Amino acid sequence: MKHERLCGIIESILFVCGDDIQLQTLADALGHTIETITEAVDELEQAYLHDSRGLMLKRFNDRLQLVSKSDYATYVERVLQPVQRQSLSQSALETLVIVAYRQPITRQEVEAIRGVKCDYSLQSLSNKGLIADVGRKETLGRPILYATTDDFLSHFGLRTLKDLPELPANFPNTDNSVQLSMEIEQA
Amino acid sequence: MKHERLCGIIESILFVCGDDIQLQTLADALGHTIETITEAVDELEQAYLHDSRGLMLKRFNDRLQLVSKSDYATYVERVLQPVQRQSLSQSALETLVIVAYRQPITRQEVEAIRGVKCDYSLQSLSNKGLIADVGRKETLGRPILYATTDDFLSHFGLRTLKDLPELPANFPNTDNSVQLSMEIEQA
Amino acid sequence: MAFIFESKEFQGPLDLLLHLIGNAKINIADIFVSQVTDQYIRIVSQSEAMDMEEASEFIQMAATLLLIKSRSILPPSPEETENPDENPEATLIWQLEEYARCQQLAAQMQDFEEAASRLFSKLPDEYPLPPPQIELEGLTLEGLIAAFMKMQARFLGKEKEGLAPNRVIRLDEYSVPRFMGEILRKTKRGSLRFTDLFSENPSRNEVVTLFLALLELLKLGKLRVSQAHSQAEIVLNRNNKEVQPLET
Repeated sequence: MKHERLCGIIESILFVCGDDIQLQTLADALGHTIETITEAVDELEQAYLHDSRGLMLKRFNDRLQLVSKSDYATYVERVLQPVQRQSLSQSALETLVIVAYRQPITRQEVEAIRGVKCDYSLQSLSNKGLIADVGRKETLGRPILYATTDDFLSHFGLRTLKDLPELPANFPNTDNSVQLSMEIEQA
Repeated sequence: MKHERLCGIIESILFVCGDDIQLQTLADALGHTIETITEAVDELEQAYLHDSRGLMLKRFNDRLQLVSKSDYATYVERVLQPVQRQSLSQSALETLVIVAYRQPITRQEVEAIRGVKCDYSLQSLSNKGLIADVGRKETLGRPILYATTDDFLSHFGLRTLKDLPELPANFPNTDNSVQLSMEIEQA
Repeated sequence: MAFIFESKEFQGPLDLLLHLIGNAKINIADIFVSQVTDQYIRIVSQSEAMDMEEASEFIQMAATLLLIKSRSILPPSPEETENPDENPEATLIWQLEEYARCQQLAAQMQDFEEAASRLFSKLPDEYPLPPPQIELEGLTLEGLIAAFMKMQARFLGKEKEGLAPNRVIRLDEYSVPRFMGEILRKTKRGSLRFTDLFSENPSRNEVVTLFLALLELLKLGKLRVSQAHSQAEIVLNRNNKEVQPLET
């Protein structure tokens, strides 16, 4: 290990914080470059692979969080009250998938694909912090554009959007869908 | 390590738990004897001694808690409480000049020179450790006397107060000001 | 076919159609040559206990299916363009395919969600922190001197304009000791009516200060006041028993 002490320090900080923390915050506070911090974090991640370690790193975008190892989750739940797991409803999940693959996207565009009103599921995803309003589309009515957040990545254990499951062939193109939905509505 | 996996499982449980936990609870949940659990915990404790680890065990009686390593406390503090950078406002600087050249000086005397209320800027300079309360003037109302601190010298790179630049001409004279302010009050 | 329809079981009309296609074991593209569309229309028309809010989307789809059915029976109208993108059959098939992929991805995402939910985090520690550290920046002697120069310029500017500092103005206007002296001077020659103390248009500040001065003189026993009755003028007189007047 090249950055032994730094690994220990980062582990200590992540432990106390509990929450996720930005790499930049660590770099600033510890007076290291992002590169050095990233190297140490990679080492730490590597060390956690060992069976004798009960922790692992959850990395998403430029964020970092210390979590318990998923392999040992059943043991954790044996000792502690079953930790509450919140999963998303089918309709929220469908809406989220569309936003994830077609971001930034408007409500109308999401609805064109799902064929149903999505105000409620967009609102609920927004309240959960999984998606956020990222601006307005420069078109008639200037509708709100939605995109996924860092919390979205964390909720699904993804490091970046590139880790999303590969898009099946012929996945709908949003622009087409809008056009389609207009036709459907006027049909 | 004899109990590698068990060490990892215990670490996982202690991490999620946060609080202290009884050895017996671990033994019951994991289906091991207290002796085996104790052996694993000893191994874990040993492993935490390494610099690359940021955690340590707090053991008391038959209880066990995972805590951050005290050696790294200063780094944790740096992240949780970053140093705040601030600069002084024009009014604070003016007040500071007056205190620096006319110390020890009362608030009334500073106000007589600046012609405006100075409670706020004196308070803020005092909070920043640049000036301090050094006693009371033996006059009506026994007002607080302010003077600059050693921090003041170090911030401005001065060795002693004698290193302050020579007083430019026409600097309002405190004695006069005091006299004026006294007149106001006693006229 | 016994099918009890509960709109809540389906995520909208596309979900129901896909369900029927799945039951019929056909390709999405074969929807119009199968019994699926008829089944759909029958299910929607037979279901009575449908919430209008949710039903509207199902009914709209039924209308689209009916339109498609009627088009297959009637000869195409002459105005109709031959753009395949604009015919409702192609549109619906495309939408169904889109939605089917979306459901497929949603299922994969559910697996991710499940896996991620096995990662437990920990609550932040209640960590005792020292008082916050403040680092002052931009503190230079030059800055200090500049502040001084600015202040001095302001000072000199005021003097040049002949403006006496505020404090001198206040001194001339109202002060309890000054008014005390004035009252004593005015009562030297004999009794004085209280109202005569005030200037023509006294400010609130003047009235209050004068009144305080009067009270102070009464307290010190330097003055007497008398009044014939409660509505009468208050008259002030020097207390002659007082040996040492304030002003000499």
